Amino acid sequence: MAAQHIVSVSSQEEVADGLFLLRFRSKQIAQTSLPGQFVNIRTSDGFAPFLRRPFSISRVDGELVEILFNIVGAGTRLLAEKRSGDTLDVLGPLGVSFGYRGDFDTALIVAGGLGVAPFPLLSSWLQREEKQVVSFIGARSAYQLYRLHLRNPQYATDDGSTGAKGTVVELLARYLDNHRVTKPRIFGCGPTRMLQALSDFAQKNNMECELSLEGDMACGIGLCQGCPVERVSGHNGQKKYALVCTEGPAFQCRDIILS
Amino acid sequence: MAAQHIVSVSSQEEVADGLFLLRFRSKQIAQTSLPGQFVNIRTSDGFAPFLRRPFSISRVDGELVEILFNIVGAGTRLLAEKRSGDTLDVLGPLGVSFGYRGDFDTALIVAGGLGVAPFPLLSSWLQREEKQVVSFIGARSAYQLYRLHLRNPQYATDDGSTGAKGTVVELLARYLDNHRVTKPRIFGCGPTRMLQALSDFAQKNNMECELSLEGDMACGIGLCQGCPVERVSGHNGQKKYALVCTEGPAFQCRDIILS
Amino acid sequence: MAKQSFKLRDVEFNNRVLAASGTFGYGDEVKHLVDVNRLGGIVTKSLSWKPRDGNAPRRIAETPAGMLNSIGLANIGVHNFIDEKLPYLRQLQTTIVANIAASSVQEYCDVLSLLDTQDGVDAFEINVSCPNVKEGGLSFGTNCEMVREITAQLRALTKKPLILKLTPNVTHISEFARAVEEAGADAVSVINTLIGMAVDIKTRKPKLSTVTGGLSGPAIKPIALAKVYEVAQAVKIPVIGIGGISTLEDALEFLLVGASAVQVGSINFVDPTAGPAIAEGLAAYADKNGLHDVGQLVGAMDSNIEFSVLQSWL
Amino acid sequence: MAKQSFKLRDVEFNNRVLAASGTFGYGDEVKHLVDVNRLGGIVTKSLSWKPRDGNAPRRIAETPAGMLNSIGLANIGVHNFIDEKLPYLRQLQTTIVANIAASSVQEYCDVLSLLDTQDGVDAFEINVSCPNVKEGGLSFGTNCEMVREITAQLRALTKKPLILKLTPNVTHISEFARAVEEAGADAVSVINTLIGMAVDIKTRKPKLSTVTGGLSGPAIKPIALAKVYEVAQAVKIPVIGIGGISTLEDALEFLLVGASAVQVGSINFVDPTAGPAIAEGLAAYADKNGLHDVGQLVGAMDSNIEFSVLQSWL
Ligand SMILES: Cc1cc2nc3c(=O)[nH]c(=O)nc-3n(C[C@H](O)[C@H](O)[C@H](O)COP(=O)(O)OP(=O)(O)OC[C@H]3O[C@@H](n4cnc5c(N)ncnc54)[C@H](O)[C@@H]3O)c2cc1C
Ligand SMILES: Cc1cc2nc3c(=O)[nH]c(=O)nc-3n(C[C@H](O)[C@H](O)[C@H](O)COP(=O)(O)OP(=O)(O)OC[C@H]3O[C@@H](n4cnc5c(N)ncnc54)[C@H](O)[C@@H]3O)c2cc1C
Ligand SMILES: Cc1cc2nc3c(=O)[nH]c(=O)nc-3n(C[C@H](O)[C@H](O)[C@H](O)COP(=O)(O)O)c2cc1C
Ligand SMILES: Cc1cc2nc3c(=O)[nH]c(=O)nc-3n(C[C@H](O)[C@H](O)[C@H](O)COP(=O)(O)O)c2cc1C
Ligand code: FES
Ligand code: FES
Repeated sequence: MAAQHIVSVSSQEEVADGLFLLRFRSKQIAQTSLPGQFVNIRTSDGFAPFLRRPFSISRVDGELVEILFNIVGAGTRLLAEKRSGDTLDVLGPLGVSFGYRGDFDTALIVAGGLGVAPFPLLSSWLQREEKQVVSFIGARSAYQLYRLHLRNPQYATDDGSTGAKGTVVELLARYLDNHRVTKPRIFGCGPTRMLQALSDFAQKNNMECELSLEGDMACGIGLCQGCPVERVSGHNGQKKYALVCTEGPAFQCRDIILS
Repeated sequence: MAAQHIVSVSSQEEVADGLFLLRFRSKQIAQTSLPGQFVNIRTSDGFAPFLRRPFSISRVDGELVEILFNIVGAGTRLLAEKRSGDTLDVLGPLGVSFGYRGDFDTALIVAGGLGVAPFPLLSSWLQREEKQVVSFIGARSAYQLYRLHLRNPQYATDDGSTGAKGTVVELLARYLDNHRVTKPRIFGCGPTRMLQALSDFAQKNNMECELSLEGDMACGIGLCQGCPVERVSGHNGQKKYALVCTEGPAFQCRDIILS
Repeated sequence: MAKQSFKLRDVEFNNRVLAASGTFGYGDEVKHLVDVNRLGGIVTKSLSWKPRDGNAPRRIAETPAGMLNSIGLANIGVHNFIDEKLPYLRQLQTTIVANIAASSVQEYCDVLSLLDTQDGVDAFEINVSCPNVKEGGLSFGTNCEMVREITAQLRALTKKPLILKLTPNVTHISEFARAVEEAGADAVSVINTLIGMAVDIKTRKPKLSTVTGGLSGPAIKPIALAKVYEVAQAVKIPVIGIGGISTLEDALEFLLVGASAVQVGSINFVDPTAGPAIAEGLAAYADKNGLHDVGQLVGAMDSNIEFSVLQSWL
Repeated sequence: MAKQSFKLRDVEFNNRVLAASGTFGYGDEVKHLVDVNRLGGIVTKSLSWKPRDGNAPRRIAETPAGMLNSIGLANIGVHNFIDEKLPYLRQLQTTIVANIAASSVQEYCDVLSLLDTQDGVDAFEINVSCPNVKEGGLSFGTNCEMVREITAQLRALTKKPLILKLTPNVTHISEFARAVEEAGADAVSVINTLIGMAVDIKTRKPKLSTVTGGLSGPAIKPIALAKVYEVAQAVKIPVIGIGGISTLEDALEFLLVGASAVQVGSINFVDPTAGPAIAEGLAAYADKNGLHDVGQLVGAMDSNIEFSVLQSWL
């Protein structure tokens, strides 16, 4: 269950150019995290920045929790400066997990850029559930790809410097043309434009598809109403918006309208 | 002449409990600083805190400049975290120096608490001028006293844990009762209450006395008018206030009214 | 141990630190993270007659030491509140203040009348920073006579404590405070958010879907403190101080300038335990300073300058 | 290289970044630290007829991402300005805007008339955030008719660009902007400081000797941006944006919402080279974006929502 933890950083690595892997020790978070959930981290004990920063729980290793991030602004810059032994104020695990259980045989993981973050954890859970997993990983160029704990990884880069040239959704489409997959379920995370393309593809081929969203968040715990995503009208009652932090970040693509 | 310098920290030591000595390399500041002048340091490249923080130039050693400080709030806390190799944005040297030259034989240095900061530099200049120097150093208790580069140091602590028990001004008075001092000039720096007592003592015994003041500053360079000290009316033209940053921090005690 | 509680009419608050409207949901979202009974009270998200979806994304933008929001008063509506939230709130040991928003004077009256009959609703806070549809969406809160009128009508409908929450986006907030005091309000909450905006340089679009939004957080604390001081000098009814309060020191500043209680808002998003921590800090501070009642700090600022000259020669 | 200069009447400014009044002294204090000719202009400290000592200490208090000041318009007076400062300013290659403060309409007129005859004074900015002695010290700036009157009288006295600097401490700043536009002002500067205060917990005294003071710095940027947007939508004369501008991005935000130029204030205390750096940043940004004139950014925000609805449902 979500709680506020003062944890100690156990390691900080720049695993690829501009891509940071931070590990912190938290038995509770490690043991209770479900794939697709996130933590909300206070990057400064002052007010610069004021708000916490949300990060997907990328992987769990014993009592260690891993997050994967790149430097966007003030908060991630401060986070990248954390060193082993520093303490961190972490709220989590938060949010609704991916549907890693249930009626499907093959998980098709589709990640764009930093969207890979939540999938190492998902893969390990899919493994326990004895699901087939194929991972499609897209990035702007090779330097951003770092070998993750993902099964059957297929790579796509905008410049073709690694794997196929083009988008990861095109890569997925080609794969499905050439391979027979039984009872697939797509799991997607990445930039909105990519999620949009993935959602269109999945619905056109009416495949099950879950997307993990990133919206601006003030609280991450349902207090501020600041993180709405539009629902497909009529669907799930008549509320127009769902909250990404408490009703997501993982959603069925057919339930939501990406903007 | 005052300039904005991006300097590199060369060392940071906690020389006494809660007392920090930071050294940075700046040929220009080292070579142009006069005793009593200060530097205005940006402790964060963000806005927390927003304003620079002023510190007396404590000592100069080749191209190294030393400041001595204790942790008061956010700015000094950040400053204490600086490590060798970190860069620092420093404006200086700023302000008007002590009257280290001129018609006196014996310099009586009177420092309360962190007021010791500017005196190592002053002492070295007095040495060149071949002045006699006696240093009176007061602190709340022994742990705050750290052996400075001061000549003929006499100590006073509130609790008597080191040197005489009582205030540093009492210590000075006793010293003058028992010693014959020719053509003295007092140089004082410390908490306002102590400066007040010192000023009263000097004027009662009409001795020359210069005080270095610490007022809140926004800019340190005469732009904001934020650092006034009241003048003795009539004195030095009819302006009611002087600016501590550009007309001080060193003042003749008879020219100003401490509040 | 110093007395912490205070009263509005016959309603007692455990202590002088409440959770501000819209920053603590309906009190149940964080029950696992914080013991809400350690708060002096919980002010609910603003409730309107019908559920409100709220504004389109983007609703939040961070700013230096603060944040902008344009939630659009998204709320479940007063009926769902009574059915889904009140049963939980009713059994808490803290005071429940229902905050009401509306787009017409009638709607204010309807929502309050319905809630007034509900056991578990201890007091009302009226959010007048809402658009008056009759006036083409201009905020009720910037029209002094309108705020007086709302107060008078609501006063006639309830014997429970009636708190008017004032907007800072006016020239003389004390005029509004006097008006609601005359119209029978039991207290005023000062302040709601300040109008602000931010632009995304990359897209050249406003960061918020509504262009402007409400600024809150530590950045506005000095403004809020001045408004609370102005109001506390102008009226006799208690003032509840709000605006950027994040630490014990912040809360002390507000009490010293004349706030009888405070509300913590945006800081809840960063640390939902801030409210109880501040409440306990106040009690400890009072003890350390030999006070028998935290209330002795209210208006205890040491100053002989009254407000009138305060706008001079900035 | 994109065009950087802009004009008010026939007075040309090198670029669209000026140093704000009271944050850059008289331009000579920092001549060794920064090449002031790289600024679009220098707005002087407010000048009154007689020298003013200013307020007693303490005049400055830091706040989250900002600062409070109660300098009290300490200045050397218009005569000393002409004798001691103007000779230096006159020979600069940047535009000199004399900012005027006064405690009566007559004093505004006297100071302006005297300066109008002076070679080297290129334009005027009128600070109306001053107490009107006739009105018991209430600020001119919060009285719309008074601001209109001051503008009209000063307009009659000068052919040089006349800029009215508005206070944000009013309900509808656009009413004031319209009034001064009608009265003949060539431009408006938006905004002056917001009223704020801070209390020293240890002494329980206000941090500033005047209790309240003016809040400035990054903390107020979102408020200033909203005020500039409101005014730019309301008037046709140029708007000069002021408030917390510290970086190129900040300046871009103000241009995008409709500011024709900006002034940098408090950031000068932290980095007196910020103004020129921002000016050069704007030129580089324009080039990178294929603009032939920085002015093409003015009002270029991509939004179709006009101001009226902006106060809704915060
Ligand atoms: C549920 C969730 C999971 C996330 N997981 C990861 C992850 O595993 N790895 C990773 O690198 N990033 C992740 N992000 C994005 C990450 O939170 C932002 O990159 C980060 O907040 C940027 O903060 P900053 O201060 O460095 O940047 P700034 O630009 O200074 O942030 C300014 C504001 O924008 C918000 N913001 C900026 N970018 C984003 C974004 N993409 N999504 C949400 N808010 C944003 C910040 O919260 C802040 O309020 C996730 C976001 C969400 C909502
Ligand atoms: C000319 C001059 C020389 C100084 N020399 C030294 C020195 O050599 N060593 C040293 O330890 N301190 C010195 N000080 C005091 C030092 O500047 C403050 O301790 C420091 O600014 C505190 O900053 P902070 O953020 O840690 O504390 P905070 O309390 O967070 O500072 C808050 C605000 O108060 C101001 N402030 C707080 N205390 C003081 C003070 N005593 N004087 C002036 N402004 C203050 C800060 O500038 C800031 O604006 C000097 C001050 C001046 C004016
Ligand atoms: C996200 C958010 C939502 C808010 N919603 C409401 C609301 O529904 N009703 C209300 O009266 N005030 C609302 N407020 C205003 C707060 O109650 C408070 O008055 C304001 O945020 C200033 O306090 P702070 O700086 O501590 O946040 C909201 C504030 C925020 C930040
Ligand atoms: C210390 C200080 C002194 C100021 N003095 C004046 C003044 O004399 N006249 C004036 O019109 N504005 C004065 N201002 C207001 C600024 O010009 C500017 O409008 C305000 O600070 C907002 O801009 P900023 O946030 O960039 O500082 C002063 C501001 C500060 C901080
Ligand atoms: S981030 Fe606050 S409700 Fe989702
Ligand atoms: S600190 Fe700005 S003038 Fe002295």
